[in-house]
This record gives sequence, structure tokens and C-alpha cells, in this order.
Amino acid sequence: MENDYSPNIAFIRDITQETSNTNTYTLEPYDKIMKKKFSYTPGQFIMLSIFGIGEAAISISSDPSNNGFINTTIRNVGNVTNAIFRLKKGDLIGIRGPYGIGWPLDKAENRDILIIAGGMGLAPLRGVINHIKNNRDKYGHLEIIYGARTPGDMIFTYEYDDWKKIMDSTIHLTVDAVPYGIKWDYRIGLVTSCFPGMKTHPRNAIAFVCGPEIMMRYVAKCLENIGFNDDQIYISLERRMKCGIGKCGHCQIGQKYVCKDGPVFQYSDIKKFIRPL
Amino acid sequence: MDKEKTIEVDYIARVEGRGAINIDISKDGEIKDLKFRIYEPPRFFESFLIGRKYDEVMELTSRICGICPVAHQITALRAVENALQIEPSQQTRDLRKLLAISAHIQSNVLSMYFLSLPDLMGFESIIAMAKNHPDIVKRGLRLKKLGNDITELIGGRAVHPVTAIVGGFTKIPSKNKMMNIKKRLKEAKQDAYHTVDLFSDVEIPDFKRECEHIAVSDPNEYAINNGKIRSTHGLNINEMEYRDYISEKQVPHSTALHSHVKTRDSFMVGPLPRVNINFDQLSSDAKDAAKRSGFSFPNFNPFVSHLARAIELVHDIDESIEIIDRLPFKDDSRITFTVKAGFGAAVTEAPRGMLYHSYDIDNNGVIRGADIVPPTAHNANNIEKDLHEFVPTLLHLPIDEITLRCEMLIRAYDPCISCSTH
Amino acid sequence: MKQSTDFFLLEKNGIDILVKKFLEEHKVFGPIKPGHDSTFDEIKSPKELHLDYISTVLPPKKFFHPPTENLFSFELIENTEWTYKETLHDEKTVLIGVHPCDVHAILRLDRFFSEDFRDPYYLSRRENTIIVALNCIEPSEYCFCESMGTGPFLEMGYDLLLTDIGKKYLLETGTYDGKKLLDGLKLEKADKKDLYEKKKLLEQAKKKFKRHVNTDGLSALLDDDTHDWDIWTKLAENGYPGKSFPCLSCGSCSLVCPTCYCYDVYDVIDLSLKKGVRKRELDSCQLLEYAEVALGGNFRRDRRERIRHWLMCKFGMAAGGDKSGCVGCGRCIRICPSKIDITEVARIIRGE
Amino acid sequence: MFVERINMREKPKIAVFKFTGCAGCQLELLRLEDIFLDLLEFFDISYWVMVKRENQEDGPWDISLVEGSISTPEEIKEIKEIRKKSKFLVAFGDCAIGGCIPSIRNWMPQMEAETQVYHDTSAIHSTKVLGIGEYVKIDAILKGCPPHRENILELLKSYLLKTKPRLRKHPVCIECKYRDNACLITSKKIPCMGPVTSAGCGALCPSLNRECEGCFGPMSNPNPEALASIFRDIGLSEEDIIRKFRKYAGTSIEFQREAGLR
Ligand SMILES: Cc1cc2nc3c(=O)[nH]c(=O)nc-3n(C[C@H](O)[C@H](O)[C@H](O)COP(=O)(O)OP(=O)(O)OC[C@H]3O[C@@H](n4cnc5c(N)ncnc54)[C@H](O)[C@@H]3O)c2cc1C
Ligand code: SF4
Ligand code: SF4
Ligand code: SF4
Repeated sequence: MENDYSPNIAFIRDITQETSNTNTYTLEPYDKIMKKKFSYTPGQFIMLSIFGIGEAAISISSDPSNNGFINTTIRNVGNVTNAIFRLKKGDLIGIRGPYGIGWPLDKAENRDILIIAGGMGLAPLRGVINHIKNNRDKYGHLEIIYGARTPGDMIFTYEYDDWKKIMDSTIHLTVDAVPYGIKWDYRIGLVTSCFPGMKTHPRNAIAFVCGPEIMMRYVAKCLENIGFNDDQIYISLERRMKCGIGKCGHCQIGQKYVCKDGPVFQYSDIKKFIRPL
Repeated sequence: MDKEKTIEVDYIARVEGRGAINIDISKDGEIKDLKFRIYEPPRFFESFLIGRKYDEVMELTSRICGICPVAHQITALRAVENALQIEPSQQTRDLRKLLAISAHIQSNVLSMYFLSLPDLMGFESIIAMAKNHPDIVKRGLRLKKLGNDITELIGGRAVHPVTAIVGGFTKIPSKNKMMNIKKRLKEAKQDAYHTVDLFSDVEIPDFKRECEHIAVSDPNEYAINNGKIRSTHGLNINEMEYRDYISEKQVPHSTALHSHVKTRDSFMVGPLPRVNINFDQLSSDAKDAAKRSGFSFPNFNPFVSHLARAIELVHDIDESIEIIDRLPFKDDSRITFTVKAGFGAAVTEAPRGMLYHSYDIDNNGVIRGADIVPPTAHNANNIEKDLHEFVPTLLHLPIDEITLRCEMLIRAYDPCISCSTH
Repeated sequence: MKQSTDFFLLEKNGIDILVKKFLEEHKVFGPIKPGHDSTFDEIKSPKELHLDYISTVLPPKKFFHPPTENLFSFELIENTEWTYKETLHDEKTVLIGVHPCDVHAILRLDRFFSEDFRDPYYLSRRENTIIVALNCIEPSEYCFCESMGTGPFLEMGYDLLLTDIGKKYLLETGTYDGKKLLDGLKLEKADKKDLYEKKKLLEQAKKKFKRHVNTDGLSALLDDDTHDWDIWTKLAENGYPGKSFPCLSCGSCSLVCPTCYCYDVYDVIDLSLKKGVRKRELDSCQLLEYAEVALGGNFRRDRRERIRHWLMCKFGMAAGGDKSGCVGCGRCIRICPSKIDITEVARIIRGE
Repeated sequence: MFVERINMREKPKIAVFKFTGCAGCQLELLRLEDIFLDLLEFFDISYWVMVKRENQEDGPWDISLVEGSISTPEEIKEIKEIRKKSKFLVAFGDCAIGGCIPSIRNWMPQMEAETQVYHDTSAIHSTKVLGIGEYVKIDAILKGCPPHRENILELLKSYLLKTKPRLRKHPVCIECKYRDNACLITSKKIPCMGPVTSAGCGALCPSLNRECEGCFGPMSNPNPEALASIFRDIGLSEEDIIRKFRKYAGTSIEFQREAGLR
């Protein structure tokens, strides 16, 4: 019987430091067939596994055209992530997936796209941005609003220049605070403080939001205030997750499972289960 | 002797709890001052027990000591049962004896192998011994585990067991598991003989002091949980009469009170007094082992306590098997009784010697008075007296050696200091 | 797969013959004590079986989805080489004496564990188990299966089905596997009269229920976000005087529930750090840690959020049921030290 | 793929200390008989007066297991010293966490407790019985009277793995269910502390037909008030209820109120 709980093996091909506690890992499945078969959409996630410690759900941060290589961007916050941080280039890691439902790129075709990310929330959206970059003609205006606590907490900084060059796009960067002595040419304030300068009009737009839950709630509310319908907003939820395949129950929200009905949800579907502001 | 000598140990190692030795010896070899100082903070069990319920006593007093919780539990239970005039079943008495014996095995092995053997073999600890004498260390661990496992099987847990209650047990262990234990006990007999050999062969100081030895004693069995209080100096009393004959006094350098027989002197309790007084009740294999050891009993060298423990180990295994063989495994344990006011006292043999508990209970089953005298409170006074006679025999040795010998004497008693300052 | 049904009659002591037959090639499990607090356990001889039980502490889910189990073991051989071994169980098993509510619960778990992704641990056990169900003539004071459409008599989900029709048992076959189990036994055929007797008993049993739930629209009511948080605060923190005490968050309700499946996964490794197992263990949404995430986050920190979640799951669609995750077995009512009664809560939600 | 031992130049040094307590926790550590010798392979036990005569007195220690509560001014000084020399300080057992059984006396005037036992109280310098956390920062706690040896092991392993140990804080009821026990409260009206007590013992007592007395201290987010009302309902008097909570963890924030405030 096929066993979805048993991890496959992947090599760590590359490690890029993003911030003081965040790295991006480039993984390559060990098994050639799996490598070929491994297809995903941005927003899906995998379960990374280390024997003796456990598993963690991690979003795929690359875009699907990345041919057999998988990027994951991981923040060191606990047991598994810490153990992953102790691995080196060339080491092996357990991997299962991809799981879940990613961003609705098909529904987004021919529409303007508003991407709002906070902190680590940019990880699952990076694939979307790069996908749009590579398939520019399929989508309308692209607007990215990215906020982090400080400039040092921003991830994928090395790609911003590329993103800025994307045709018909706008990018806003903002931070909560700038530590003394750090140079910062962009905005200071919450992501929503970028709204007044926003180019996207709700009429033919779709919004992809990912970040800490409290930020997403607030952003969603502000989007509704400026005319977005709750079915135009998609958010990627995080919940505790033990199996990734809809069996352990931990990620339930209302009657949905974040792991298989999400993690990307249409806001209208889950609005009422999120703790009120 | 030409110099003044000071012997000081601030925190005696390889005993339970916090005690110290301070000895000043004058130029002419006279002991100016000698203290076995117990500075373990007292916990005032006798005070806070007041106001608690009779059925909590076994659970609470268990926490007097992590090494001999079983002894406190059984003594407390028996004292309460005496107050309430409850007579537990034969099976309960047998299981309690087995429980107590298992605690003796565990504690005696701990004392012999872990706490004292390193001295006798020239190591600082059993950890240090592990490399050179793995077989001995493993034997010690094996025997200790056997004792603990029996306690756990009957009591649910080795440290602070939970099943013994007033009148019986909450659960009777399964026969299957007991049979498995019996098998292990049989196998352990060899280990026990090796232990006797080991402790007959190691060199111990040649020292003798003929103090009064007291033990609980019963003509029909090797007494642990029940019996009369008997001594080498003619004491022969019931447990209810304890306070008529034995009193305690506070000394300034010790948080443990000192005991003595009224109108007489300090006394010794523990494995050596037990073997001395109850030699006839030992199993025949234990008697044979004692005879083969080359030591004669009664014996008044406190260092022979180790050997006494080893001999008891042989007996404990024999008696455990005997008890297992006669256990009916009936579910008879929870008996009904009425709570009424009364006073009850009980003495038992804890691994380190005689233990006394007594309680005053009111009509609602609430404790109104508690009196507890653990073995080390009985012995503390006597240890000091031993040291007084022992130290002068050591004066030709360097200070380090004298210090070590003094510690060894104390460890021969295997004091449980937390108990003594309950 | 449903087969044509055969009907037999079995003397009361005929059960012994059945059990003996089962024991020839199967492990047999069934209730081992009479009364409410029975447990399903292994039966080595017919004497141990107690079909006169009322309910068990843990439901039969413990066989398919045990409180703790190993998923796989791993061992490091050399620096970079390791072995890895799955722990699947496929012993041939017969479960005897399962009540209708519990059979329905198993059916729900079957669906839950095989939809989307298949759970090989549950399914390999399940596929090797034959269920001999037992209809309920005498519902207990806690039961409300009738309201949930899961009892007191069974129409599906069994391999064999027993009904106590007075002096004898009526024995019905449900599947080919069940029928095959009876091969070689000389059994008396039942006739119309016996089937009529069964029908009569069913009608009588239906009237004996003391607890009822009206499930109509309940799920939608719970789904409604404008719904009164006051109810949850009372359940969790104040209690309903005379009815229930505040919730203890002890998790007992979900652990005894035959349709609760939530589990935690963790690794255990030995001191040498060279070999270990990945395990899973039943978990409960009533526990604080259940929704805890890294850096101190928690998605359901308040007791009221947790109890609300449980009831949404039980009366909602999350638990593998279409209409309800509850099958009306009454276990959570009986086990709750705070006397929280799911049927009462349903009434409160409906504003009755 | 496989967890690796943290690369340590030396074996981590363990120290075991005893304050006001019964040595039961140390004994439970010794209860690891089966793997005691393995333990020595991975750890250097550098201070443990009950077991060793030569003790490294001045640290620093990687893991300090502190048994016992603080009940004298000297002990306050000592625990502060130990804190300075310890990298990872563990409150080892209920006494170190909050005073355990001896803390029952915190509810009586200290002088009254002393005169019950001693003629001359001038030589006695005891204070109220408090956990070590009252005086120093602690890095981890091992609940239980005594803590279960498996939990001790889990903590030590997690040190080697550099992980958070998996020490459950949910109620005993969960473990009670794992063992398929009938509930003592609901089926026999026996006042069990399980619903507010932290797991870790494997529901030892209920599995042996007796109520949990709460020796693992409060669980995470307990509802003691609710349990007290249940106890009242099954016939316990107010004094009985106070006695229940004023036992292993009466001084804890969670149980304080039901124990009859300090
Ligand atoms: C769909 C999804 C996508 C995610 N994507 C990323 C990502 O791209 N990068 C990243 O750094 N993190 C991501 N996370 C969060 C990440 O899974 C947790 O931070 C991680 O599980 C923590 O594991 P740990 O063992 O290091 O922490 P510990 O705190 O030691 O956690 C132990 C266990 O708790 C659970 N857990 C704890 N925190 C979380 C959490 N926040 N979410 C889910 N389960 C949790 C896990 O089951 C984990 O095994 C994602 C989470 C989800 C659900
Ligand atoms: S919710 Fe309660 S009554 Fe319903 S199936 Fe679960 S345990 Fe039984
Ligand atoms: S017996 Fe105690 S621990 Fe077990 S379920 Fe009942 S209340 Fe909880
Ligand atoms: S059941 Fe309760 S009293 Fe018994 S060991 Fe466990 S926590 Fe302690």
C-alpha cells in the first residue's frame, strides 16, 4: 500500500542566507522519477522531515518552471527548522508532497494582480511573482506590496531589482522600523500605509495576501473598505500541521482543512472562522 | 601526636541528605569537640500533618524520604489502622511484607554498592568504578533494579508508590507478572551470594563498641512490618509502649533530634542489630551464608553492617519467593471500616532500622497529633558516640585518612538525613 | 459490498460455537465486562466475551486507530546510511459485539481515512477485520443514536449481525466475508416469524430513548458567525447551573468519541541518537497545545474557542460525516466530569 | 535526513543538587538502571554528592538538576551561586518547582510549626517553603513527585539534540483514556485530580483503581474552579477541597485560589 507518511529523500543543493534567521534551501529529489514527476503550483507546500526530530510544513518558494529543483525559505523557529539549519550543502533531507491548493493562477489570468506580503509571507508568493514574470502576457497589472519588521528582515532582496523590471508593475517596500544607522530609501509603516499610493483598481483585480494572521485580517478589512469583494481576496493560512494530508486534524479551520482545502483560501470561505479583530 | 588536628567535612558525600563532621583533637590526642552535624533544613511533617485526613497520611509521609518511602507508608498505615482498630487481611499483610522487602533490597543494594563499596575498593564513586569493575557495577544495578521493579509491580511506582491504602491495596498485582518476578528472584540468588562474598572479603576497620542494639522482632518471622521492640540490653516492649521507653532531645548542632533509651544511653538500629537480634529467623541459606562469611554474630563492629545487609539480601530473596508462593491473588483488599477517634502507634524496620509513627485521630478522621521517629534520628546520637571511640584509634594516620575513615563509619550506618529532619 | 442476506437462528450458547470458530483463524476482540465501563479486548475463549455490555470506555476505533502507534522505525547504520521500516499491521481479526452506533462511526472513519489521501495504517487494519455487530434492544440513558440515524438497529456496515430476539439470537449475514466465516457450521434457518419479532423489537427499542437531538439545520446554525459567543463562554467558563459545570478542557470527550481521529506525530529516538521511531498519538482539540504553533502562537487559546470547535466538528461536516460527526453513542456525555451533555448543548444552540 | 548529535568538544557536564526535599527525584534518576552506564558515555556527571565523593565544586555545569525547595536563608544564597555557575538550570521535581508536600506548612505560622517539633526554636532558621524559581531564573522544569524517569531522559536527550523536550502538559485524563480506564469521577464519584493535573505519569493512579492526587502539578490552562465545584457536587466539604489543592502544588498560581490563597 502506498504510504503517504513515508518521506522521500532530497539533496540540499544550495543554501542562501536571506536574513539572520532565514535561509533559502534549494532541494533536488534524490529519485530521478520523483524529480521528473514533482510538479507544483506556487502556494503549495511540502513536509520536510528529519528522522529523530520530526516534520515541518514549508511552502515552496520557487516557481514551477524551476525544473526539478525546489526552493524553500525557512525561518529558524523551533525543533525541525533548527535541525534543518544545522544541515549543510550536499546533506539529505526527507521530503513529502507537494500538498495543498496553491494560488489560483488560472483565475487570475487577464486580471490585475495585487500581491500583499508580510515578513515570511513573501515566500509562497515569490513563485507567483516569478511565474508572472515568465508569463507576462497572461496577466494584467502587477502590484507588489511587501512589508517586514526591519530592512534586515526582508527576504529575496536580491530579486527586487529583477521584479522592478517586470513590465507594467509597481512595487512598494515598507518596514515597521529602521534601526539606527541603517540606510532605507523606502517607506516606514504598515503594509496598509501603501494603500493610498496603490495603482490597482478593485474592478478587475485579484488580491493575494500572505503574512501573519493578524496582518492578513487587517489587510483584508482594508481591501474590503476600498472596494474589493471578499471573493476577490485570497489569503494563505497557517495552522499547526502534523500530517499535511488532511488526517491529523490540527489545521482545521471551521470545517475546512488548511492542508488540503488550503492553505490558499478565498477569503469569503473562511472569513467567519478567523478570530475577529 | 604533636599538632592539633581538625577534621572537617562540610557536606558528607554518598549519604542521603546534608550532614557534616567537625572534630577538634588536641595536641595530646584528646577529643576536644566532636559533632556529627545535621544541617538539613527540617520540613515539619509533624506540624503540617495536623489538620490532614487519616487516609492521606501514607501519601504525605511517603515524601519524608525518597529512598524509603515504602517504610513510611507502611508504618503510617499501620499506625492509622491501630488507631482505627482495623485488621487487614493476610494477603494484605503478605503483600505489604513483600513490598517492604523489595524496598529493603533496593535500599540495601544502594547502600552497599553505590554508597559504601567505592570506599572499600578505593574509588571515589560507583561511576569511577564502572570502568575497572563493570561486572560488580552491573550486578549492583541489576539487584537494585530487581528491588525497584518489585516495588513498582506492587506499588505502581518505585519512588513514592501509590497502591497501599488504609486496610489494603487499591490493586492486586497480576499473578503472571509475579511469576516473572519469582523467576528473576531465583536468578538473583547467585548475585546475592556474590554480594556476601564481596563484603566478607573487603577489608573493614577493626573496631568494636558494644552499644545497645534495638530491632523489631518476632519469633515466627524475620520481622520487618510487625513485631515487638527488642534489644541486646533486655528491652522487650510493644509498639504502643514506645514512648514509655524511648525519648528524644534536641541538640544545638543538629536539626535531627537525638534519641536514647530512657534511663540508659544511645542505641543502634539497622541491619546489624536486626541480624544480631533476629539471627534465628533468617532463612537457612542466609544463615549458612553468614556462617561462611567468617564473621560471628552477634557482632558489634558497625562496619559489619555492610555484611549484614548482604546476608539480609539472601534472606530477602528467599522470603520473597516464599510469599509469592503463598499469595492467593484474591481481590479482597478494600475493606470497609468506620472512622472514629483514637490513638495508634506502629514500629517497623525501615532499611536503615527501626521507624516509629504515631497519630492522634479525631472523630472525623482528622489528624490531631503526629509523632515520627525515623531510623537516622534513632542513630544520630549513637553515630557520634561511635566516632568518639573510633577517632582515637586513627590518630596515627594522616588527616585525609582519618577523615575518610570517619565518613566510612557514618556511611556504614547509611544515614538518611532527610528522614531524620522530616 | 452487500451480498444477499442469509438469516439464521442461534441458541444463546451458540455464540460460544461462533467464537470458537472465529478463533481458529483470527484474533478475536470483543467487550470483556458487563455494564457501562466495559472495554474491547482480546478474547481467547468464549467465556471472556460479554455481549451484555452497555458501552465501552474507548470505542472500537482503538483497533484501527490506536491511542498510540508506530508509523515507522529508522536506524542509522553508518555515518550516512540508514534503514527505514514501516510498521503496518494486517492480522486477520474479528471484532464481535459492536453496537450500531460504533459501526456507523467506523464507516465514517473508513471514509475519512480513505478519501483524498489513504491512511495505510488505519486501512490495513480495517481491511483485515471482520465486524460482527450486535443490535441494541435496550438503549442506555445516554444513547441518542436514533436521532442521528445510526441505530438502534443496523442496516449496513456489518459482516455479520446479531439481534437478541428473546430465547435466541437472530444471525444475519452482511457480506461474503461474513458468510464465509460461517462455513462448516450447522445453523438453523430463521423464518418470517423471527424477522417479524426483530421488527417488533426495533419499534419497541426506538421508544426507549431518553435523549434526543434535532439535527435539522444545526450545522448551519453553528456555521453562522453571528452566532452567540455567549453560549461558548458559558459552557467554558461559567457552566449552566443545574445542568453542567464549566468545561475542564480535559479532552476526555474527544478521546472516547468513536469518530474523533485527531492525532499528534512525534519522533522518539534512543540515547545513542542512532535509532528511533516516528509515532502518532491521539490528540484532542480541547487541549491548549493542540493549536499551538512556533513562537508562542496559538489559534485557539481560549477554552470557549476550543469547545466551540469541538461541537462544530461533531455537528458539522469535518469528521467524515455528511450531516454530522456524531453518531449518538453517548460516550462523551457519560465521561464528562463536568456533565456537559452534547444533546443539551444542541438544544441551547437552537435556543430551545 | 538523520538527526545529528550536537557537536560538543566535551561531554556535557551534569550536576545534581539537593535542597529541602526527600531525594526521591535523585532516586528516580538512579532508576535509569538499564541505561545508567550508557548515560555515563554521553554525559559527565561532575557534581552529585549523594553518589560521588569527588565533586567538581565550582562549575560551570551544562545541566544542573536541582531537587528540593528553598526553605532557609542559606539555601537562597546557595541557589543563587548555583545559578551563576549553571548554563541550563532545571527545577527537578515538584519541590523545586513550588515546594510540593512540605509547602503545606506555608499555611501555618512558621513559629507554630517549629514549636511542634523543637524545644529551642532559636537554632532553627526555616522560612516558608518556595520553589527555586522564586529566587533564580529556571530554564526548564521536570514535573512530578517524582518526575517520571522517561521524562528525565527526554530532557537529557533533548539537550544532546538541541531541541525542546516533548514534555506533555495536558491533563492526566488523556493518559487515562489511552489506558481505556473508566473515569473514577463519573462512574464512582471518586474525587480525582486528573482533570487539572499535568500528564507525565501515564495515569498511574487511576490505572491502579485510585484517584490521581495531583503529584505532577497543574496542567496547562487548568480549570480548578470547575473541578472544585464538581468535588462539591460529589460530596466533598470545603475543607476536603482545600486539602486536595493544598498538596503538591498549593502555592502554584493555578491552584492558589482553591488551596485557600496564601
Ligand atoms: C502551509 C504552511 C506553510 C508554511 N510555510 C513556511 C515557510 O515557507 N517557511 C517557514 O519558515 N515556515 C513555514 N511554515 C511554518 C512552519 O511549518 C513552522 O514554523 C514549523 O512547523 C515549525 O516547526 P519546528 O519544528 O521548527 O517548530 P516547533 O515549534 O518545534 O514545532 C513543533 C511542531 O509544531 C507544529 N508547528 C509549530 N509551529 C507551526 C506553524 N507555524 N505552522 C504549522 N505547524 C506548526 C509542527 O507540526 C511542528 O512539527 C508553514 C506552515 C504551514 C502550515
Ligand atoms: S460526540 Fe459524543 S455522543 Fe457523539 S459520537 Fe462522539 S462521543 Fe458519541
Ligand atoms: S479517572 Fe481521573 S484522570 Fe481518569 S478520566 Fe476520570 S478524572 Fe480524568
Ligand atoms: S495519577 Fe496523579 S497522583 Fe498518580 S502519579 Fe499521576 S499525577 Fe501523580
